[in-house]
Amino acid sequence: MGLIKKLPYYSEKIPGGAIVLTSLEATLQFAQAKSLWYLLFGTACCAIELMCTGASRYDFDRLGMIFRASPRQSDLILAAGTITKKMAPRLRRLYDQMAEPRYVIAMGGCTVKGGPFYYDSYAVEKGIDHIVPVDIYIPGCPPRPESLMEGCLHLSEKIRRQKLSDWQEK
Amino acid sequence: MLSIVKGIVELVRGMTITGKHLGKHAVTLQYPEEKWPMPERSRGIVVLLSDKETGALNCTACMLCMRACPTAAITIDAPRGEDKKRQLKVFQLDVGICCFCGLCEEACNFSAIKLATKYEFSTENKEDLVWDMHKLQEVGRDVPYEARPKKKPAPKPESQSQPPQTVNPVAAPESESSEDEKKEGEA
Amino acid sequence: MLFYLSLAAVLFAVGLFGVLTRRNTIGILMSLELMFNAANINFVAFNKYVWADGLIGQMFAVFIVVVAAAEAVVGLAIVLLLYRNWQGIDTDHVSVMKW
Amino acid sequence: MSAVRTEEFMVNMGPHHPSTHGVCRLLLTMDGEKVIKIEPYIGYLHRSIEKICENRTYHQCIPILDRFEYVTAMSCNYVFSLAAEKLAQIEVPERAEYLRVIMLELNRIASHLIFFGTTAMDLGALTPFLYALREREYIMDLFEMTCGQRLTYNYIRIGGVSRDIPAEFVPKCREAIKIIDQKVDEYMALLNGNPIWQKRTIGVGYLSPELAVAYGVSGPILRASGVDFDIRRDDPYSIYDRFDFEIPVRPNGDVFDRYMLRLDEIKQSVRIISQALDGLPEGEIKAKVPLKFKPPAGEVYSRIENSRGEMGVYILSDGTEKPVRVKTRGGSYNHLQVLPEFATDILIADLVAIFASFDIIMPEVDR
Amino acid sequence: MTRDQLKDYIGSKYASLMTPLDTGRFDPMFEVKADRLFEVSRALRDDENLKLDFLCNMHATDTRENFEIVYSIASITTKLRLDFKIVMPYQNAEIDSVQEVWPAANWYEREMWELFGINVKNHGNLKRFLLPDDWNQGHPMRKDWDAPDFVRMPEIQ
Amino acid sequence: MAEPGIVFWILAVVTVASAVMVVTLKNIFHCALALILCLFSVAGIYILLNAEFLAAAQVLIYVGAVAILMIFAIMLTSNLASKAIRQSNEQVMVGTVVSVLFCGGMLALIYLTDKAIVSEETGVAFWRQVRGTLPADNVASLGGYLMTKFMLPFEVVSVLLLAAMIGAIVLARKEKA
Amino acid sequence: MTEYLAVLIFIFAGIGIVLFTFLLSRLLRPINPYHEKNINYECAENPIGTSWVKFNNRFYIFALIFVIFDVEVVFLFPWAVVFGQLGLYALVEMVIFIGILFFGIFYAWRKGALKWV
Amino acid sequence: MNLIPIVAVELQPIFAWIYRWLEGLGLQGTLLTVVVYAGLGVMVFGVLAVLALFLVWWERKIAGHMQQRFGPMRNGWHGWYQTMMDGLKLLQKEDVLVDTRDKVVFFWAPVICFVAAFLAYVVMPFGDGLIVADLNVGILYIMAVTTFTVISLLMAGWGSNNKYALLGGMRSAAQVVSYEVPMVASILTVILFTGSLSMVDIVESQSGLVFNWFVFRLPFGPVAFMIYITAATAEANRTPFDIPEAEQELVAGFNVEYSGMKFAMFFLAEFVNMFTVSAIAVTLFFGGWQGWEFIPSWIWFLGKTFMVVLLLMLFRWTYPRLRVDQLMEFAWKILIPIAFVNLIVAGWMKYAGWYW
Ligand code: SF4
Ligand code: SF4
Ligand code: SF4
Repeated sequence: MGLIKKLPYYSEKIPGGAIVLTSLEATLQFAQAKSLWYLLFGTACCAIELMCTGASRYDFDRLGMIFRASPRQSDLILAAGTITKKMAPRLRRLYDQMAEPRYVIAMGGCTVKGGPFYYDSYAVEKGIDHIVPVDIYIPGCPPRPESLMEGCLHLSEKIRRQKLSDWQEK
Repeated sequence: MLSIVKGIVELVRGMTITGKHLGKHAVTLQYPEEKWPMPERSRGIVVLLSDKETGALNCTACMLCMRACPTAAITIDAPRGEDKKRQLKVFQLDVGICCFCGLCEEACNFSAIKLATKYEFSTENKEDLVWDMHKLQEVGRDVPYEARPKKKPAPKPESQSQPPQTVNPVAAPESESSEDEKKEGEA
Repeated sequence: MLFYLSLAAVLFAVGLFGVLTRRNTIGILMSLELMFNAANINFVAFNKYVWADGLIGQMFAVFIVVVAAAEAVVGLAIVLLLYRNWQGIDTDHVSVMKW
Repeated sequence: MSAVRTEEFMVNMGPHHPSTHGVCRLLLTMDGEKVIKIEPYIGYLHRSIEKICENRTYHQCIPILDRFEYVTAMSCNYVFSLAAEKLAQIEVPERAEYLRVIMLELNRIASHLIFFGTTAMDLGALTPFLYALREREYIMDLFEMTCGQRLTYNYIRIGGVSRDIPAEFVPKCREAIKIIDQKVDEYMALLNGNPIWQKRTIGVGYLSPELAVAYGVSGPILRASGVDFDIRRDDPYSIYDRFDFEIPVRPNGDVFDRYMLRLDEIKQSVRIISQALDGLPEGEIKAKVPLKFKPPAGEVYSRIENSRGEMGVYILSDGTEKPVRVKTRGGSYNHLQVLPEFATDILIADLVAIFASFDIIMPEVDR
Repeated sequence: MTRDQLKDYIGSKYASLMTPLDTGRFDPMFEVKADRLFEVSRALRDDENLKLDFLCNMHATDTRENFEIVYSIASITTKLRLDFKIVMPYQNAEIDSVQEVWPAANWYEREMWELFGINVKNHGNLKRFLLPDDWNQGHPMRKDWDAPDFVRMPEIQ
Repeated sequence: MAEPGIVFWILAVVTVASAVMVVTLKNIFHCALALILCLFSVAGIYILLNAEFLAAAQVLIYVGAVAILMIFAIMLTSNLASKAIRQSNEQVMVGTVVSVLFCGGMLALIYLTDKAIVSEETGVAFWRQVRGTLPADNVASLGGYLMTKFMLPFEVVSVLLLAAMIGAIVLARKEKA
Repeated sequence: MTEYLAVLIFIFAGIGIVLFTFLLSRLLRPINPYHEKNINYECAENPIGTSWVKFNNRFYIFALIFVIFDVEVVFLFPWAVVFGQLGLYALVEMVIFIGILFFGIFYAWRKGALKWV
Repeated sequence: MNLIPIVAVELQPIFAWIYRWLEGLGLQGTLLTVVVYAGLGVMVFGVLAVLALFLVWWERKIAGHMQQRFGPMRNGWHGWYQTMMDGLKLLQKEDVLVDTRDKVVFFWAPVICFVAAFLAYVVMPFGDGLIVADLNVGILYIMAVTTFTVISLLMAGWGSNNKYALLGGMRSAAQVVSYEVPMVASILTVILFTGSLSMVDIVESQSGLVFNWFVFRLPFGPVAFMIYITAATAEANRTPFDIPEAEQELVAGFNVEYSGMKFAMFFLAEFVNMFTVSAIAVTLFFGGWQGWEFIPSWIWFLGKTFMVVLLLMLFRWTYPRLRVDQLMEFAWKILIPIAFVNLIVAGWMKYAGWYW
């Protein structure tokens, strides 16, 4: 029953518990950081770059990232592409349906702030942070595959930095 | 029967093609350690260029880039000082809106704004993607650039429909010293 | 031996209960399978404990399995037929099968 | 067994589904494995590009329209520039025309490569997808070298192109098209003879020419149904009439033909490019177009042959800096419309194959 | 047929139905009365010399005074192309559906209905499809449309 | 004869419990799963009775084939999801009585026979005398039987199966509509 | 018989191991169910109706034939094992056996039962 | 009862020692057997887990290199602990339980799936004497227990109450009903020549040189092998027969609703199954653990098996996926007739003595 939530509490009671806790924390987060399976969620132009990143020249698999089609098995939404107001509830739904711990990378201007469609557009959601909590923002329109990979590595680092309680609460 | 054999032959042929690739070397470059060379025209992030010697911004607050920008990502606030010259106060670029089209670079007559070949700028906060002048300057510090040639491509002269402007670019390369900026206080 | 026979008896009774009470034709078929199995247990048990000289009992059991499978095939084909005619496979639809 | 009609159930395919290439939603009514009704729902990528363009100057429209059909953003650039040039009657320099043709055809190849990859992937073969993208990178390199972006080029401008090609472009381009030409043969060897591939594609998803024309289906899909129509030849634009190339036409109108036709087109594009590279003249790359471009009042509909069929732009100008109305037309819009016609007891796997063979790309539909 | 010939041909044959306009910049452009739309469409498609069987594009425009609905049609066999437009008042705009002539018109008309609020008679499937399902802010492509969260591009002086 | 070991008891309990589940559960899909479990444990019982081949055949045929077929058939049943569906008919009482009586009768019969029919020579029940020994290789000797003694039934089985198959096809075939 | 004990023990061991990993993961994982999360995944849309419908199973007839063939296959095993000792006699017998059943499959073929409808 | 022979020659001393130690603890009889088997079970699980992790990694590497990329690179040398990280991550993923699921079925499906895959290893001859229990119905036993896999997939499809999952489960059942028959028929050709169903006997009857392997020794051995490998690909749900989880059609097929450890179990079982079918192929056709003496037998076994696995991977990454009806028709109209004709021909050859 979510023993891990109480771990910090217990670890204080046992001598050396803190060390065990930190190393456990480190291991678990290391695993999380190194194995990010992303949800195939490309809506627009950025999705093509996402595809390119998965392709031979850049090769996402190198980072241990493979795509899963089902949100239940993925750890990360790579929101690649414009999120319109019509799509926003679906993005939220997908995010909701993911198993925790889960992360979101906003790839490209559209997901950061609406991108080129910020002004004058009646249909584009101006930033997906209104819909889902975003961990990493990657600027670009579309971001180069390298930027995307850099963003993913950034996320890895962020995961490794966080405390147990962070992702337990998320 | 023949078709089965043929089918098997074809299947094997397909497999040899993929199998052959097993032996080939990967075309992948391993990103964080190795990087693909970026063509120098590559449009990465937008930066503000500063003078190589003095370190001051080349920008003269002429607002051409702001006007050219299709997404209104650039915000410039340059109130005229008491001497009628524009003083660049705020130069803000919203990277989250910018579409990296390069129009601002083309519009700028002073080699002050450029799309540099940099791309690694992921952040954890959305606010970090609104870059102010200093950040833009910082990022653009080491970006190599050529000052605009004296003779510019065709569309420029019309740009502000103001004759003096054609003169300005000539002045631009010389605007090395920071005070020279004042010269460009037009429009 | 007695235990095996008793088990078979109980199994058979359960199957019988199922056959009598199930409304769904598939349920009836499943119960039938239970009864077949009970019979099989008997055969095999007798084979081991009474007439171990050879495998006649097991042979019978094998044939029973086969017959049961054939029965299931035909039975389920009938189920399909029933379904097609009544759009449902409950015995309620099949008044002729009521007694 | 077909007499057994069981309960129909509705399945959402999309908006988040690996094979709807983005965000199309198909509401399928299914009976067991069979699809008996298809209802496309679109709009998940409706970004109001047309509205945005109404508030931009002509020059600013181009980067926005890049996003209209990002797989062939060059075509978007071009079709808009073409319309604007027609409006203002601008003569485009020779060299610019050649560069445009080169870029358009390169982009067509890139787009067809994506088609090839995604189709193969949708039918279950994963490796061809990566091969196709690998070859596409050569083209991306060329584009990036020329205009600085990999996907949203903003290269073809009103009156010409934005920059001249760098010196190393021509040899690299020759090399790239040579590689691609060879690789296309390899793709064909990999898939064409494969009995599984043939089973999955031949005879699947027949689209009759009458239906195709009635629904405004255009481009490769139309030609795969045996209708010999290509805007490059039949309503010539740019300088396509100077090149010697064939328009592949295939009679069967099934998935296999649509797939083969595109591979054939890659080969033709390679031909066009190499001719264009040979004939590339020196000279200006851009006509004189003022930054405050104000075309005279009027309206124009320009159309070009894109890799997904007819791409058109309609501009209504009232003589000011900004267009009154920009209406874009993409081939996929019509192709998706014709999809429900296929719901004649096909299997879901066939639906995926048909959808893939249409090469529908959602921004073109939703805009 | 060249463009000029086409213009003349239509000018002579369908003079009563279609009036040539000179705003068209490239291909011939005509104006059609709204109530004759169906007739014209059918005639253009069935005319032996024209065979305009391919609807390239169709859309509405809001010119602030009235709606203009432009049909861009082409022919596969004769390779001709022409546009015609219908001008109609802003209020209660309504047109006939041309689906019977060009089935492709279906979605174009739906889109027109959705984004401009132009009613299409005999359409049969006027359902929302581009905008969110719960959209209730009117017809966004109209020029005077506005909404609380609609951010206009800042005008630069 | 040794008392049946713990394994027997495990299997017996599982068998009976799952059998009861087969006939009582509301959700017919669960019934099918229970049937699978039941048949599987019956296979275990076969193994205890030295019928390895039969056990394997049981699993192969019942679990691998018949059960799948049953599940397919279940998919045709209506309203599986609703819990309220009555899966048994009005004869529950009758059925219970009949089967309890039957069960009791059978058990009584078994134990009475065990007590009553005692062989003269050994003084134990008739069926407590094991005649002969089971052949070591189960499969081979079954094969031997099949090919020799049971040749006719064997071939007849093929005809039976053919008949079943053709019957099934005829029944399930597409109607001339 | 003791070898078969291994099977039983493996069953329990297998179940035990799986349950153990489940337990382990239960200790380590966050638990935070809420309504939206527990809606069926259907491409990010609300699922329309349940999926427990009358499912038109076109595999049905294949399954019917398969049962028959499975039974046949079961007979083939003992045959194959003793074949070495029995020789031609067994072969002929089996050819007849298979032949009779193949008649069935050809019947099915002819009747179009092997065609997907 | 003697448990010692069940362990490998190389490892015998260790096992003997453990055995004695257990005896020293006062265990004996059935209890001892139980403890030993349970220990073996855990050991096999360990081996399988390692194998599966390795196979996943290997598949990713093979796929990568086939596509001119690298595959996992950043966790250890060529990403060797990548899959461990994946496993560890799956361990801490939340277990999403759909509201409308069928609780019991949903829970047990992954368990059964894994156990079914696991059970096959009771009779898997990893090496000379390296077998848990040499059952006399060996190969038939494997056939029998692996049918539970399909039951579990059906359960998963049903239990999720998801249309994609249901379709996936149905498809997997359909696949099994079609491919089990040719598979068994091709196995029978081997049985004809061994006269025994026991795995050890099968391996031992192929002792000697390479040409004693059944794939060469059998008349039409390659045909039998081809039929087997086709059917086995289908049984292991791999492309071109991966329709139960066809990504582009059914999103993720039967496991679309599964997350965390439950999904991991399916994943593990999939790879274990792949290994199983390859190992059976090796046992039946490639002489199992037979090989030159100076290399330990289990290395032979693993090496050969990995070669077959490689073949399966090549299939997977090269071929498109068959459509479900084509898959069935292929099985019934091509594979089954060929398989049976092959069987009869093999019988004839065996009778006529046309083999060595
Ligand atoms: S950020 Fe740019 S490239 Fe990415 S989806 Fe938005 S418009 Fe397209
Ligand atoms: S156009 Fe150049 S000089 Fe003018 S404001 Fe922009 S950056 Fe500064
Ligand atoms: S690159 Fe384009 S969008 Fe970005 S600031 Fe410059 S003009 Fe604006």
